[in-house]
Amino acid sequence: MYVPLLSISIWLPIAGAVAVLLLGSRRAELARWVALGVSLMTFVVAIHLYIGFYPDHAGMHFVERMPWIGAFNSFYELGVDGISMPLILLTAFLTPIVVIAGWEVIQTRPAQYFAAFLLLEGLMIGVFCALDALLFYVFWEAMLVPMFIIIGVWGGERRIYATVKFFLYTFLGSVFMLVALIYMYLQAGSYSILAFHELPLGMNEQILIFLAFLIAFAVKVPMWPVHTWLPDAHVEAPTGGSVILAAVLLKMGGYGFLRFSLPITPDASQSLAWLMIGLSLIAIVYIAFVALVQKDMKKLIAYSSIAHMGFVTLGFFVIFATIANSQDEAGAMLALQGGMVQMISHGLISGALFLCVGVMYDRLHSREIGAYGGVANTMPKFAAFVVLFALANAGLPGTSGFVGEFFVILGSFHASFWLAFTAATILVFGAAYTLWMVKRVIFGEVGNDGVAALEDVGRREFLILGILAVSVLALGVWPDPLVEAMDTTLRELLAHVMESKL
Amino acid sequence: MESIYLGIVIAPLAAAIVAGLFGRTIGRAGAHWVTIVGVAISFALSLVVLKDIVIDGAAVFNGTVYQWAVIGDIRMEIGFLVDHLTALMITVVNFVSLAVHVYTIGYMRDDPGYQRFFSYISLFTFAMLMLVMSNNFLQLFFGWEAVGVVSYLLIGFWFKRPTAIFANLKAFLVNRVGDFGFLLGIAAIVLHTGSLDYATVFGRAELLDAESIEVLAGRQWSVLTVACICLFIGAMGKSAQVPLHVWLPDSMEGPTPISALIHAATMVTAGIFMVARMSPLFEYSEAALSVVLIIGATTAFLTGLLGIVQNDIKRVVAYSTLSQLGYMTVALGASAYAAGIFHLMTHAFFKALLFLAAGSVIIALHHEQDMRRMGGLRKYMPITYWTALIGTLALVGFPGMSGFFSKDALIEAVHASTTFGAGFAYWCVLLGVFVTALYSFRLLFLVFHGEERLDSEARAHLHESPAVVWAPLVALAVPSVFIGWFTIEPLLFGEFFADSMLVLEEHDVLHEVGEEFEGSAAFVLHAFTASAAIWLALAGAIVAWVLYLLRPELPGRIARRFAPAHRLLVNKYYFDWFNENVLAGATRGLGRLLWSVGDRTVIDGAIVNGSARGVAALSAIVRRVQSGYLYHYAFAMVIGLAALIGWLILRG
Amino acid sequence: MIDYYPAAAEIFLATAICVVLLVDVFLRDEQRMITYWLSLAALLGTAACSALFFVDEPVTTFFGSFVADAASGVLKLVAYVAVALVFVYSRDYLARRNLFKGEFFILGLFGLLGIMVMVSAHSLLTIYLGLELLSLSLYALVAFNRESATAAESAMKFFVLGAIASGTLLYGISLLYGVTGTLEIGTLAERLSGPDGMGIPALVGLAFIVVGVAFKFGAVPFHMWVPDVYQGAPTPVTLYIGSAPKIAAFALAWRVLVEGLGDAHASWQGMLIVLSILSLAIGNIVAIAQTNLKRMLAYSTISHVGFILMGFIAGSDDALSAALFYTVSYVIMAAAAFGMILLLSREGFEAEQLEDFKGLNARSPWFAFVMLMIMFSMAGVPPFIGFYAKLLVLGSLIDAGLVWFAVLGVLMAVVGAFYYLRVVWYMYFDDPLDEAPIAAPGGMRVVLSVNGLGLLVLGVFPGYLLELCMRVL
Amino acid sequence: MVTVAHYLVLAAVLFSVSVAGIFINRRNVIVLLMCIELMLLAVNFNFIAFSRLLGDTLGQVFVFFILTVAAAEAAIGLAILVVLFRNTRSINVDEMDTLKG
Repeated sequence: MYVPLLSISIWLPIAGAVAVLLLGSRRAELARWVALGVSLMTFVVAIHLYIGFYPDHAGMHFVERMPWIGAFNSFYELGVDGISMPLILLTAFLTPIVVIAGWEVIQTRPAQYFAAFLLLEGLMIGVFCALDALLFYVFWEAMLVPMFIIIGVWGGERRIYATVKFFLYTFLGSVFMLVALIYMYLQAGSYSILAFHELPLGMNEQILIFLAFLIAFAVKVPMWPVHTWLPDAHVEAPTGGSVILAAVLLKMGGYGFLRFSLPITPDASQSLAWLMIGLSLIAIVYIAFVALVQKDMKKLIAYSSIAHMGFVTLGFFVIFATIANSQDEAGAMLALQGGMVQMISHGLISGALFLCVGVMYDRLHSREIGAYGGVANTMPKFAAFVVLFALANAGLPGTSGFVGEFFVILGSFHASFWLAFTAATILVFGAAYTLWMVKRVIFGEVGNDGVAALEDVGRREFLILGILAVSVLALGVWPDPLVEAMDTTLRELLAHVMESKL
Repeated sequence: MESIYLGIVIAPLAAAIVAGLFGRTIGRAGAHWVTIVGVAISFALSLVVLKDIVIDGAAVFNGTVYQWAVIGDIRMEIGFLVDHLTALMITVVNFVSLAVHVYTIGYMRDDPGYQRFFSYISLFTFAMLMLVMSNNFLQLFFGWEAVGVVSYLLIGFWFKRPTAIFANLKAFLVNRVGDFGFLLGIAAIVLHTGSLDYATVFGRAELLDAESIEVLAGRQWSVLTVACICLFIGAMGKSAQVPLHVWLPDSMEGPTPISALIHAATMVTAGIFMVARMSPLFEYSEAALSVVLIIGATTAFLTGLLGIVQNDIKRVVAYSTLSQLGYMTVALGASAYAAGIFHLMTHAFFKALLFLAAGSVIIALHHEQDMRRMGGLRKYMPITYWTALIGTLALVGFPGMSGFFSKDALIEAVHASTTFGAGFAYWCVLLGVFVTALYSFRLLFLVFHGEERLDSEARAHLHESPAVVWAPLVALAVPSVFIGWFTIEPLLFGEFFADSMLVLEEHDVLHEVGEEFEGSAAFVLHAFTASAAIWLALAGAIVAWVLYLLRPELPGRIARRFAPAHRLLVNKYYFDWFNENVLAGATRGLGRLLWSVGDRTVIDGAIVNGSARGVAALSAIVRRVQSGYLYHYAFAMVIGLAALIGWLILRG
Repeated sequence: MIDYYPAAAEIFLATAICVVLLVDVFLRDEQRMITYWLSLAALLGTAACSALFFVDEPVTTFFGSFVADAASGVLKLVAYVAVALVFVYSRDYLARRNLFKGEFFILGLFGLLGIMVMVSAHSLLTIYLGLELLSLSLYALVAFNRESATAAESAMKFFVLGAIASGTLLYGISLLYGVTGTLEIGTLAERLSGPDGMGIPALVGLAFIVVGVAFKFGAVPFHMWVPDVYQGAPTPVTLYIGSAPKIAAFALAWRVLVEGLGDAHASWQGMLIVLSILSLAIGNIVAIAQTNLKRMLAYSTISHVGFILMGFIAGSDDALSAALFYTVSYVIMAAAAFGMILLLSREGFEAEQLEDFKGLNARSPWFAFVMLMIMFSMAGVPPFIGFYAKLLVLGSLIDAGLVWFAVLGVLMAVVGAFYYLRVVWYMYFDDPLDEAPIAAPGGMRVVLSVNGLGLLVLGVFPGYLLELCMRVL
Repeated sequence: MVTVAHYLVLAAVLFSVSVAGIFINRRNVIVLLMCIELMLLAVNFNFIAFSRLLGDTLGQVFVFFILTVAAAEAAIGLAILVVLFRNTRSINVDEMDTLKG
C-alpha cells in the first residue's frame, strides 16, 4: 500500500515540535521523551527510505505530487534519489543523537530547545526531498528561523552577533537564488526542478544563473571568502546546534551544487570550473594554515570543516577537467563519489568532534585549548574517543574521513598533478592541526585542578559517542553500500552535465 | 587455505580488541595471555603458510576477501597476495612480535597502562600483517597508515612525558609527509592503469613507462618514474630515509619493546618491503632506481656517523637502525631486492636483540639510559652481555654471523651494479662498515667493559634480568647467528623470490655475485680475500677499543680539535633545528598572518562588519533629513514635484 | 433612472453611520460599549451588502462616475476586515485611557466610506471626494487625543502636508480636465490614447497626479509625514492609518494611473521606478537607526510601498494582481504588528519602544511567537505570506525584463531583514525589562492570534488568496 | 485680448505663491492654513478657465465640490490648531519639531 514516506519524514518531526512546544518547559521531562521518541520514529522512517531504495532504478524514488499553488503552476512535489537519500538518512540519524546530547545539559526552556531541533529536522529533510524549486526555497529559508533561535537563545556570550551574522549571510546568499529561480520559472512555466534541468538556456543566462546559485551555495558550504560566519556561529552555538550546523547545514550547499548548479547550468559550470577549483583549493590550503593557529577548540574544528568541505566543492567541479584530461569518466565518477562520501563522513566526524568539545564544555565551561591539558589522565574513555575522531578527521584509512579524500584526490589527479598535490596537502595539515590540538588538550600532564576534577563520560555521553564511533568505522571499513546507492544517480548526473545546453 | 590467511590477520586483531576494550575486566594477566595466544596462533599459521609455499611449493594465492567499493570500472577490494615474499615477511613479523610480547611481560610489569600496551602491540601486528599480505594499493595504504597510527599511539604511550607526546606527533607528521607522496604515487597509477590491483598494474608496467606526464611546465617525464619516485617518497617517510629520518631517533621516547618491534624489525622495514614488492614497476625506471640508490647511500653513511656521538644507549641503536635501513635501500637501488630483503630479515633479528638487550640494561639500572653512567656490567649481567655481544658481531658483519652474510652479499651486489650512482653508493656502504663497527663496539665497551661509572645505589641492586626478559634475548640470538648460514643460498641465488620479484637481466647483480658463490663456508673464506669489508670492520673495532678502553680521554680531545664537525654531528646536521624553527615556525607565522589579516581584518573587519557599520552610519545621516520641521517636509514635496515635472519634460 | 444597487453598500454604510452617530449622542459613558457593538454591526451589514451585490462584470452608475466590479468588491472586503480589526484591537486601549468615545468609531467608519468611494470611483471627481472624506477623517482621528502635544503636532503636520498633496492632485486633475475635457476615467483613457500621445500640459498634469498618489502611498520623497504621524498619533489611530488607507492608495493608483492613464505607462513608469528605489533605500536604511517601534514600522511601511510600486512599474495584469496581493498581505501584517503594540500597552505605559519587547519569550512565549511570525513575514522569509508577496512582485518585475531592479529590491530586503531580526532577538535572546503580565482582554488575544497565525496559514496555502487576486484584476 | 493661457498662468502663479508660502513661512501655522486655502482657490481658477474654454459646466460643478471640501478642511485645520495651541502654548512652526529622526 502506498505510504507517503517523504511527507511523513517531513511533517512528523514538525508535528512533534508542535507537541513538544504545547507540553512546554514545565513538563520538560515528558517533553524530552516525546522529542526523543519523535526523532527516533523519523529515523525509522528514514531507514525505510534506505531499505525501499533500489539503487539501480534511475530517476526519483518515493515521488509524491500534490497541487500547491495553482497560480505559479507549482506543486508540492517530493522525491529522493541517490544524492538526497543519504543526506536525509544522515539528518535523521543525527537528530536523536543531538536530542540525547542536550538531555541534561539544556536547563533554560528545554521544551523550546527540542522543539526547535525537531522543526529544524523536518525542514532540512524537506530541503533534501523537495522537487519543486519553490518548495525547496521555502524549506531552505524557513530552516534559518529555528537555527537563528537555537544559536541565539542557548548560545555563548557573543551569540547575538553570531546568529544575526549567520542569518544575514545566508539570507543575502539565497535571495539571489530566488531571483534566478523566478527567472527560470518565467522561462519554464513551472517550478519543477526536473523541468529546470531540461530548460534550454543561453550562455550568459547560464553564467548569471550560475553566479546567483554560486552565491547562495558558497555561503552555505561555506567556501572561502564567504566563510567567516561559520567560526562565529560554531563558537557561539550550543553543542547540539554546532553538531547539526556542521553535520547537515553545511551539506545544503554541496547538495545545492549537485541539484541545481551543475545540471541546470552545465556550460556555465564548465567555463567557471576554474574559479570553483581555485576557491576550493584556497579553502583547503589557506584555511588549514588558519586552523593551525586557533586557540579555541570549536573555532579550530569549524575551520577544519571549511577545509574538508573544500574537498566537496573540488570534487564536484573537477569533473570537467578530469574528462578533458583523461578522456574517460572514471576520474569524474571518483571525484563526484568522493564529494558525496566526504559530505556524509564529514557530517559524522565533525558532529562527533563537536560533541566531544561539548562534553568538555559541559564540565569546565571553556572552549580554550589552554584551559585543558592531560585530560586523558582523568577521562581515559573519553580520550580514546577524541583520539579516534581526531584521527578520522585527519583522514585515517579505516575511518570514513579517508574515503572521501581518497576518492577526490584520485579523481583530481585525473585532472592535473598539481591539483591533486595541493589537495593532498590536507593529509599533512589536517593531521597537524587536529593532532596538535589533541596533544595540547588530551595528552601531557594534568593541566590544572579543573582537569584533575574531571570525571569520565557518563552512560549517555558514552552511548552517543559510541554510536558515532561505530558509524565512522563502519563507513571507513565498508563504504560499498553508500557508494553503490549513489552510483546510478551520479552517473546519470554526469551524463546530463556533460551534454551542453547551448 | 583462505581461512588460514584470514586467521593470521584476524587473531591479533581479535586479541587487540579484547585486550583493549575489556582490559579492566580480564585483568593484566588475562590481557597478556590473550594477546600472546593471538600472536602465537598467527605465528603458527604463518609457519604453516611458509611450509606450504616454500617447501611444498604451493601456487601463489591472490584472492579477494570483500569488495570495498566500486566506482566506474575501478574495483577496490580487500584481498590477500601470498607468495614467497609474503610468507617470509609474515613469519619474521610474527616471530619478532611474539618475542616482544613475551619480553613486555617483564619490561612493563609495573606499568599502569599494561593492558592498553598489549592491545596496541597486537593491533600493530594486525596492521603490519594487513600491509604485508595485501594484493592491492588500497589495502597497502590502509596498512601503511594504520602502522603509522599505532606507532603514534605507542611512542606517545607514556603520555605524561612532554618529550614523548612531542615525539609521537613529530613521528606521525613526518610519516604523513611520506604518505602524501605515497598517495600521489597511487593516484598516478590509478590514472594510467585504471586499477588498484597489483596484478593488473604490474601487467601494464611497460605501458606506464611509455606514457608521459607533464609535472614541471614543458618537461615530459615518464609516468612510471614519477609514480615510482612518489611511492619511494612514501617509503622514505616510513623507512626513515634521509630528509624524513628525523622522527626515528625521537621515537625512542616510547617503551623499549616497541623500539625493538616497530622501530627496528617491522614498521621501518615496511618501506623496504614495499619497494621490493613494487620491483616490477621500479625495474623499468632507471631514474627511480638511481634515486633510491643515492638516498639509501647517503642515509647509510650520514646517520652512521651520528651514532658515534650519541650518549643515550637507545639513540645509538636507533641511529644504527637508520644506517642499516640505508643499506637495505641501497640494495634495492642496485636491483638486488633479494639482498635487501635478506638483510631486512637478518637485521630484524639482531637489531631486535640489541634493543631488547639495551632494554634489559635499562631495567636493571632503573630506567637509566645514559651510557656515561654505565660501564663494566659484564660481570653483573652475563647473559645480557653475551647476547648483546652476539648482536653486535652480527651487526658489524663478523664473518659467519647472519649480518655478515647479508651485508657482504649486499656490498658485493652494489659493487657489481651499473646503475647511475652505484660507485658513490659502494664507497658509502664500504666506509659505513667502518663507522658501524666503531659505534657498535663503542656501545659495547662503554656499557659492558671499562671501569664502572655507576652510582653506588644502582650497583647495589644490579642483577641479571628475570628469565622472561633474557629468554627472548637468547631466542633472538640463535637466528642472529645461524639464520644467515643456511638461508643465503636459496634466498639470494636460488629461485626463492622468483614469484614475487622481477629483476631485469641487465640489472641482475645478484646473478654475478652468485657465480663465485660455492656455499656459505666458501663465501666466508672468500670474503677474507676479496672484499675489504671485513678488514674495515676489524679496523673499526680496534679504533673503538683504543678510543674507549685504552685511552678514554682521547675522544674528548678529538672532539675539541674538530669542534665544528663535532657540533655538526651533535646537532644532527641541524635537520631538527630546520624543521622546528624554519618549517613549523613559518607555518605558524603564515597561519597567524592569514588569520589575523586575511580573516579578521579583511573579510570580517572590512567587508562584513565594515558594510554593517557603513549602513548604520548611512542610516544615522539620512535620519537627520527627517528634521521634524514642517517646512522641510513641504520643501521636500515641492522638490519631488519639480523633479517629476523635470523628468517628464526631459524624457518627453 | 439611476441604478443604486452597485452603490448599495456605500448607501447602507452612510445610513448606518448616521444611526450610530445619533445613538451615541444619547448614551452615557458607561454604555459606550453599545456604540462599539453597533459600529461592528454596521461593518457586518456593509460587508453583507457588498457580498450580496457582488458583481463579476463592471457596472457603472451615477452617470459613469461610480463603478462596481469584482476588484472593488475584494478591496472593500479587505477594508472591512482591516477596520474591524482596528476596532477590536483598540477598544480596550481606548477604554483604559478614557478615550473611549463614539467619535473614534464614527470617524473610522467615515474613513472607511471614503475608501469605498475611492475604490469604486470611475471619475476623477469621485476619487477626489473619496480621498478628501478619508483624509479629513484621518486628520481628525490623529488629533483624537486632546491632551497629547505630540498628537496635535503630528495632526497638524499630517493636515498641512495632506492638504498640499490633495491640492496638487486637484491641480493635476484640472489640467487633465483641460486637455481631455472629461473627468470620466473611461473616456479620459480614450482621448489620451490619441496618435500624438500626451502633450506637455497632459504630462505636467500626470506629474501632479503622481505626486498625489505617491503622498497617499507614503513613497519617498513624499513620505515625510509617515514617521511623524505614525509615532505621534495614538496607537489605535496609527493602526488605522497603517492598514486601511493603503488599500485606498492602491485603488487611487489603480483607477487613475492604470485605468485612466494606462497608455502613458512608459512616462509614469520611469517616475514610479525612481520613487520605488528611493522608498526601498530610505525606508530600509533609516529603519535600522530607529529605537521607537512605531517609527520603525513607519519606515518599514515605506519600504513595503517600494515593493507595491514594483507591481505598477511592471504594468501587466499579473503585475497588478501581484501589487494587490502585496497590499492585502501588507494590510494583514501591519494590523497584526500594531495590534501587538496595543496588546503590550497598559495604563500609563506605551509599549512603543523596542526595549519594551525585550524578553517577551520569557513573559509570554505564544505572543512572542506571534510577533516572530509577523516580523519574519514582513522580512519576506518563507513560509510566511510576506515571502509570497515579494515573490509575486519580483516575478512580475523580472517578467517585465527589469532584472536589475529585482536584484536591487532583493538586496534592500536583506538590509531590511536586520531590523526585523532585531525585534526577534530582543524578544528571544534578552531578559525582560519588566515582568508585568499582559493585560489584554480575551477577545483581543484570540483575534490577534488568529491574525498572526493567518500569516502562517496563508503562507503555507497562499493558493486561494492568490487565485482571488489573479482572477479579479 | 485675454486668452485662456492668461488664466492658466494666473492660476499657476497663485499655486506657486501658495506653495512658496508654505515652505518659506517659518513662523506661524495660520499662514499655512491660508496658503492651503489659496492653493485650492488657484485650482478653482484653473477649473473655471477650462470649463469656460470647453463650454462644459462639469468644471464649474467641480469647483463647488472643491469649495465645500475647502471649508471642511479649514474647519478641521483650525480645530487641530486649537488643540495644538492648548497643548503647546505656541503655534510657531519652528517649535513643532519634537517628532524627528
